[in-house]
Amino acid sequence: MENLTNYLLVSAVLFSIGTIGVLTRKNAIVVFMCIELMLNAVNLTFVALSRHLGNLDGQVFVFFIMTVAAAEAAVGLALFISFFNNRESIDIDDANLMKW
Amino acid sequence: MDINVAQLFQTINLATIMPEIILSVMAMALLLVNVFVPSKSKGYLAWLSLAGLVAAGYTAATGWGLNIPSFSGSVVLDNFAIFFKLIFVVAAGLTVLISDQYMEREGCNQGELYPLILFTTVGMMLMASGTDMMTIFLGLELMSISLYVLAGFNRANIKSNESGLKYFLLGAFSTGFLLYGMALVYGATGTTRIAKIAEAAAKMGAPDTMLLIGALLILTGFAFKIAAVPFHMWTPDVYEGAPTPITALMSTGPKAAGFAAFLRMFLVAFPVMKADWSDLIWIMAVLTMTVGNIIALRQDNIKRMLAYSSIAHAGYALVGFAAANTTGTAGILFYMLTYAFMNIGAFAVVVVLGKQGESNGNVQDFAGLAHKRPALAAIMTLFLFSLAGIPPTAGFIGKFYLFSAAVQEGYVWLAIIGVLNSAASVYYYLRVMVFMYMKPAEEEFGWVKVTAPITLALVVAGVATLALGIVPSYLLQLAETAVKLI
Amino acid sequence: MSNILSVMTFLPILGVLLLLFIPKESKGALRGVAMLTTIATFAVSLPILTGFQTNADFQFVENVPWIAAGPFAMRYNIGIDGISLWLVILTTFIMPIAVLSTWTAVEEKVKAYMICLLLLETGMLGAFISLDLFLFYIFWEVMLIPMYFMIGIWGGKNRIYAAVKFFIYTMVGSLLMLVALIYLYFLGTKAGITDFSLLHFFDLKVDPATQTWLFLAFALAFAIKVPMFPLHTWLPDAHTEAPTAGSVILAAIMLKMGTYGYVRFAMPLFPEATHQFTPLIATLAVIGIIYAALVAMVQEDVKKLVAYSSVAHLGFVMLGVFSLNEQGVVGGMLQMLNHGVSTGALFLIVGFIYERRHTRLITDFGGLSKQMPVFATIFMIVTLSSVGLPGTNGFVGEFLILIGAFESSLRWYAVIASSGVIFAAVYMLWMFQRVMFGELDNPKNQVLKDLNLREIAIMVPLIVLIFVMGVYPNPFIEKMTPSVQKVIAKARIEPVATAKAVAPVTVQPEAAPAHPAAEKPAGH
Amino acid sequence: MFDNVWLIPLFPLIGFLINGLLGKKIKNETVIGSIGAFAVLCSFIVSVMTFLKLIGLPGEERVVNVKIFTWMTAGNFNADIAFLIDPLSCLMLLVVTGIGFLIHVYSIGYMHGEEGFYRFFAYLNLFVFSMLLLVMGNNLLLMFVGWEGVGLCSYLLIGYYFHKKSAGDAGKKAFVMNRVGDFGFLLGTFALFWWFGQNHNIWTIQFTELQQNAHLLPTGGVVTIITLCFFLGATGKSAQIPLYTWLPDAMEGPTPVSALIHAATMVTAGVYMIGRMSYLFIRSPETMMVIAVIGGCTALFAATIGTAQNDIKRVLAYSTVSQLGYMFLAMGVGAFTAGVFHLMTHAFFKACLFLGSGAVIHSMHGALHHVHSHDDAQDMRNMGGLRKHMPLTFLTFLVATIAIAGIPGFAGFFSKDEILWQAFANPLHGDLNMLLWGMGACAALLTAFYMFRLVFMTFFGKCRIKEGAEKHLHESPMVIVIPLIVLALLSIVGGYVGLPKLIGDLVGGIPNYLEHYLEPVFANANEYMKDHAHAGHHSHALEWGLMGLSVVIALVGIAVAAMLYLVKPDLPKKFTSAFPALHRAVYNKWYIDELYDFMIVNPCKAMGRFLWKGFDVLVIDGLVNGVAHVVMAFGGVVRYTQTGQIYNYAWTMAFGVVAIVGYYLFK
Amino acid sequence: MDISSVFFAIVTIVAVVSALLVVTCKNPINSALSLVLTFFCLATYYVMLDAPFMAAIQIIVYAGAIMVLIVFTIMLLNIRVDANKKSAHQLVLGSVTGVATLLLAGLLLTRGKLAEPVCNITTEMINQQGHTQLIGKVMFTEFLLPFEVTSILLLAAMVGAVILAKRKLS
Repeated sequence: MENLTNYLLVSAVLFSIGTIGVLTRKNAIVVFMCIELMLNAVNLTFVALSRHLGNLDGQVFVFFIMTVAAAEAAVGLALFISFFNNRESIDIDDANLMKW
Repeated sequence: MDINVAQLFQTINLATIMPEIILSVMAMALLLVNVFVPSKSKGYLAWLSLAGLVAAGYTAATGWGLNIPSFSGSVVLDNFAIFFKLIFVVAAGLTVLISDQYMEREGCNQGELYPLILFTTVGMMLMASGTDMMTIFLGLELMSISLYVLAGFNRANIKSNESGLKYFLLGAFSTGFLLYGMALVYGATGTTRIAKIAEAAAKMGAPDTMLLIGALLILTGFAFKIAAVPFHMWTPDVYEGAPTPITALMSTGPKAAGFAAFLRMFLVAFPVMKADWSDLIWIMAVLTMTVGNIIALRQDNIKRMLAYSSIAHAGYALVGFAAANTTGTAGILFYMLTYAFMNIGAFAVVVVLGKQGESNGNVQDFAGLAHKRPALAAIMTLFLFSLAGIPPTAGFIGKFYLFSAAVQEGYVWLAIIGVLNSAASVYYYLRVMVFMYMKPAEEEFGWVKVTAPITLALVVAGVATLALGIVPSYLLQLAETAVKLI
Repeated sequence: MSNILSVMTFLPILGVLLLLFIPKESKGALRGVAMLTTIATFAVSLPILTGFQTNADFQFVENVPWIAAGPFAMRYNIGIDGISLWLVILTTFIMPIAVLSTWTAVEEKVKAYMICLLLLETGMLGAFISLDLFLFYIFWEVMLIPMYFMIGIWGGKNRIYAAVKFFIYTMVGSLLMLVALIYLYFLGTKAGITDFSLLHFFDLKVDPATQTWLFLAFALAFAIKVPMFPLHTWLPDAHTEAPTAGSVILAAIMLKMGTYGYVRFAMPLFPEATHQFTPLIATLAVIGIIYAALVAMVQEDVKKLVAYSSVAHLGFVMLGVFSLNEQGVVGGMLQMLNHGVSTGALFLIVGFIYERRHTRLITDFGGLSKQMPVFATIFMIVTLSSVGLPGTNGFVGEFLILIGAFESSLRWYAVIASSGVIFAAVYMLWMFQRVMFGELDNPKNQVLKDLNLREIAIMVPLIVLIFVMGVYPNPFIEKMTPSVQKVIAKARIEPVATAKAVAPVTVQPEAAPAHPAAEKPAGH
Repeated sequence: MFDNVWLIPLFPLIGFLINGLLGKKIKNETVIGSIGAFAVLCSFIVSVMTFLKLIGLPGEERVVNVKIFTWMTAGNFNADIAFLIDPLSCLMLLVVTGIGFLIHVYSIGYMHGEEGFYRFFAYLNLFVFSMLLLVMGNNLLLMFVGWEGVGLCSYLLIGYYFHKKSAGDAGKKAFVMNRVGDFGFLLGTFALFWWFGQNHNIWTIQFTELQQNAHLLPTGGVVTIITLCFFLGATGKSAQIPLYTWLPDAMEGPTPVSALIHAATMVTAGVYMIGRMSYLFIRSPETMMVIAVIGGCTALFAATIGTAQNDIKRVLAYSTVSQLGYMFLAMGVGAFTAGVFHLMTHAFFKACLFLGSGAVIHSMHGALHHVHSHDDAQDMRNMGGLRKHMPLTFLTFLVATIAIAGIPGFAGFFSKDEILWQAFANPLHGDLNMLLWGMGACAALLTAFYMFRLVFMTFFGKCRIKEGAEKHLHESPMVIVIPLIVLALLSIVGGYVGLPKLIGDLVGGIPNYLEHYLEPVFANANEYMKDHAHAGHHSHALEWGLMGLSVVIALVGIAVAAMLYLVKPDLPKKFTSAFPALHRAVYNKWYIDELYDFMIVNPCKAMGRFLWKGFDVLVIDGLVNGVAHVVMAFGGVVRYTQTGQIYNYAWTMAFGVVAIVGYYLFK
Repeated sequence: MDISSVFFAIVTIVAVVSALLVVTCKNPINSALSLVLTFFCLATYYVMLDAPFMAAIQIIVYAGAIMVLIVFTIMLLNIRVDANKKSAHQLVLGSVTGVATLLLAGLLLTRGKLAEPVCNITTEMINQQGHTQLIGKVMFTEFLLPFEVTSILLLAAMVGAVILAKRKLS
């Protein structure tokens, strides 16, 4: 079995890439995908830790995270569509009506 | 490894989650009723939801003092949870009462609103009851996902869309950090059960970096939910755009739920690291109060103003958290309850005064209200004074306990900053009153109609705000009892 | 009747409830009910006056648990002693006058106005009789609300600014006091105190360093309310903008909250700090006296002038109170009452002419004496009382204050403050002269009507009091003396020769030179 | 036995209340005037009875305190409403109520037809009441009540013609200047009370008790401070340098007021006060010197101004200031009896002069009114030759003038000469005595000059009144004339109660009744003086010589006046054109008012304006509002962090996380 | 370096590169496809970590359901190219923050201390009983409640999605 730390490092890398994506991308769907990437990174951490600890709680957690991710995807994409219907755009820059 | 079903069921006590069950069943029933009862008016759904909420609240209340863990320790119905559940019931109950008129006016009166409100309430309740990170996480997500929908509920309104979008993206983003934190805590302790985390943490002696950072990341996740600086940025925009009743709910219920989970995690699981996180919360409290208040000074849109004020109120509550003593935590509980009353009360008035398309929501539009509608202005005044923390209202007693807690723990400066903030906040609350009372009426406020549910909401909120300011003893004692068990 | 204090305090609330049921169109009924309520309150307060035993104890005490949660226990603990007695009576006395003064001045939103007045009365009475620190704070804040509305709704042009300034200014101070209060409470809990009762805290020994901070917090709140230089700037604005009754109440009663706060709370609770800060406060008081007088002298608005005169007068009160001997404190207390009567009357007078002319600029007037002789007489009497002419109430207070201060370590302050009597004459008489004397050259002034019966009825009780208190102040002094002695005993930290028993006024052998070091002139 | 003395002030008080409250309703002038006069008459009668009772007592029992009720007690401070009946106060009672009554009677005629007639009598009664309190008060505080009360009445009566701006100004000026004095009085009271209490545990402000304990007082030092404070009070009330300028202005009031308040009674309160506390003042040589010098200077200084005034009342006003200076000179040289003596005689003749001038003005005014002239009825340049039209007035006026000029046989001579002699011969001031005497003598010269100038300009020569008005001049009614006659008689005989020992011995051992009578009052001071100062021995010849000299001086003054204003009426004009600057300066009262305006009044106003606009509004309020503005501005800036951009919000959150985690990792 | 390490390295490279592509691709579709690739890599990791059940649902839920939904939405909304006109400061700040996150995570991992393995689940157990069964046991005993909550969660999400994405109200 590969060293736990490597998995955790990979997960950290993926998490960071996801963060960068959230912070730099403009398209709401891409941003959402980046968030999914972050969640996946967390999942990897969980599974790796679960494996290391020899207890399955972490994997159960991952299962729930996936469920939540699915639910979020459904709601999120519905929100995007709703937003798009009004604004003809899915750029988060265009979500700027309310400020200050 | 065989599953001993009998043993499994011994750990399950449905009474523990009876409020959640009632609300879930009610929500589903409402979904069906909404489909099968053809009625233009959806007002009856509000009353049904209210019935469900009251039932859930009553059920929860009957469990007072029993302290039943269930589902092999992933959930508990203790006084702490019950107190918060009552807060949620109040928040959701008042929200459903003020929703119908608003949704009718905005033309988005869909029956699904009420089930979603109930679902989000279930989520909050689970957050308060959860003794396992997973339960808390799922409760949080159930609450959030329903709220994302609710925030964007007024599909025809651009602001509502934007509000939903922002809330969703930022909420999901913060979930990432929260989960990462939970993962680290899991890694550091090998469990997701709060009680076991506490055991493991206590065993470590000196707090481990992994555990500490995990806790801090969890803190940021909750800080997002309670809108603490610097995780507050979503609040004004989302509050402004969301349908007003939903804003009312968002500013009270989820905030309280956030505090519930926050408190339970930190006071039960991480008390050993108190020295580390209480400083952080100290700073966050100061920043949160200050930023919220000084930006609120410059707002014209009343919803946005109340949003910033809501940030500030989170800051006050964090003062109690920083103190982290019984007075402080009980103060938070009490404050969240009173905040639910007074803030939703204020939003109810905003709802009543609003015009179609979310217009008429500026402070200036309140001009002369007192001359045309004195009762409405008077009750708004009561809520605003309570928000400002002026006796004899509930808001004052709440703040008094929070700041007292800080003083008790020796955080005198925190209390001083808190009261100075309070004083500054008076300005923008007064500003509303200035417009209501001291400016001539530009309109006749002819469209303003106070329907029966809203009247009920206003009366309940008003009476509670005043009563909790004059005779708060009983509820304070309850809050005290509630926080002693964790 | 054992709960007479509660009845008195909350009677106005009953009036408010009654008012709520009267339609807002029937102004007469609204005014009548408000008037009756205030008179009834006054009537209820009279048995308190007559039943008051001349001793230092708190009387008519009611003490029941109120809030008990967490580390706190607040009690509904009220009572009255010689210090609060007169202020309570003053309040109940002034209120009917205030109501009557608005009979025709306020035509709009009469209902709300009367409600504000009555709420204000409850707030003020409550603050004076509270013996529980927390309860006191509640009433202290509650007072602000109706006053804020009175200024803001029925005020003049700049009313909103004034109202908000008044509210926030006062709020800042009192919130800091709240923190100090909490801090004090926790200090007390360490010493075994279990509730907010003031009497318990009197016995609490607080170490001097802590006292400094606590005193500062309390003092700030009270200083703003007094108001002391340089925290006074809200007052001219508030006074100028407030409607007549508002100004009257503000001047006559609310400002006394500040000085009362010092006597009741700040000084006995923190004697070392009181001692430490006496020079500072006395300095500010004296600066206030001179400064306010100079500023008052050049005011163009009568009301503002009177407002600044309030600052000066309360400077005297502070000086007296902080001289910490019987003369000074009694004088201070007396001056509070005097100021209530005379300045209240002055504001009423300003209200009368404002109601007629809708201006308060001094230059708009002149020669009114000719047109309004009764008014002129009353105005003159009140002016003289404000100036502190012997025979009127103003003199007794001022004199006792000055002699008290002179006897204490504040000797040189007293000397400077005494010059305030000159300035008082200058600005008051100059104003009086410009308003009342000279040619009646403004055509608008030539048609002014003299005071009507109602207005005279408002003023007569005040005028009578002005003379009664000036000629025979002893009954007032007697009732407060034991309580004052008690306060002084608490607030003094070292025995001083002047605190000795009343000396026999006979020839003393020359070999009795009592020269305690403490009585050296304060070197400033 | 003096239980009924409270009646004395009570009557005028009742009179005041009746006239003040009901006067407007009564309307009938005779009734109002009678009430006022009757009230004072009653007081006078009781005063006389009291006086008689008092002199029936043996000398040492002639000091009686009568307590009415306790006024205030606070700590060790106690003040009663209580009266002190002693020779001095009794004398004053007689003067006040006696002259007061006469002037009340006079006023009934003089004020006839004036608007607010009732007001006048009410004030006048109030004045008498206050003056009686001042005189009778047995403690400093009660005296102060009267002290301020008379000031108030003075203010009210000066401002009687309130529609005239000058009247209002004058009233205010009088009150404020008096207040400056009162400030001193108060301080003196405080200091005295405190000193006795502090050092001897005697907490009192009662005169008799203070006198009993006077021996405890040191010489000089603190007593100097205390007495200087009191003296400041006296300068205010009695119009001495530097606080004299209000008195000439006070002539804006009706003439009876000038007579009663600004000549006979109120202005002498300072003298009375010093007399009352002679035991205190005598213990401070420095203060005594200051008093003497200021008295002398005032006497001289005011006299110079008096020579150049054209307003008949102003001349009399400066004359009053000057005569008051004499009294202070007397007090300052320790001649308390002489001072009080002059107080009394001055009250007679000056009241007579004022009332006489009032009669003249009254007549002039009527005459000018007839011809619709707006000429000043008080300007002596418009008068002349009035003796033909108003013989009785002229006669009484002349008697009083002779009295003030110091012609032997008349009241003024005895008192003035006594003062001059004491100034010369007193044991207190050493070398300064010559100077004091010199100033007094010069003042006497000038007094004689300007008084006769007045007489000549008014009653002699050609009638300069507007054409056609002369025939309307006529003698005043009896109600005016009778008081004049009484006062003129008093101006003659009044002096004989205090014959100088020299003359008394000469004419067969007539004792100095007054000195004897006042003995108990000044005993303490005199004893002290005897113990502490040694008078040089002066021969009778010297005394006679000086007496003669003063007579000569008076005659010279009269002669010069006659020369300038009777014989060669164009000389004065030549004189003034020869020294225009001097004349202008004298005519404008040495520009003292302007100096005060420049030095005190205007700076105060400027200061007030600066403090208000500059400090109050700008600095303090600026700070207060500044804090608010800064917070608001800060809010205005911080709100722009809320850009509405999601990435911004997300970044903030991420940054928050990084910062927090980073901090704890690197901690 | 054994085979598994090499394999791990390859998967890691693919995972990181595809993740980077998610972030950098201008076209959302490309991003989405890259993300799918990342998901597969993660599934591989799960297999390597003896969690085949997790790998399976990773593919089914993520790659199968979520990504299809995302791609479907992208198509529906007809967005092609992300006209990335992001300002430089945003890129810099975002990247810096992201890198900082990474560094901190790295630092944490070097410093942090993990709990001791409990080892009640061993590779042998997984091989013997099957991963799914083990997961099932835990999920339906200890985590029964959260599991039930997910049903509510999904219902709520479903209702919400329906409400929001419904055809426009008239």
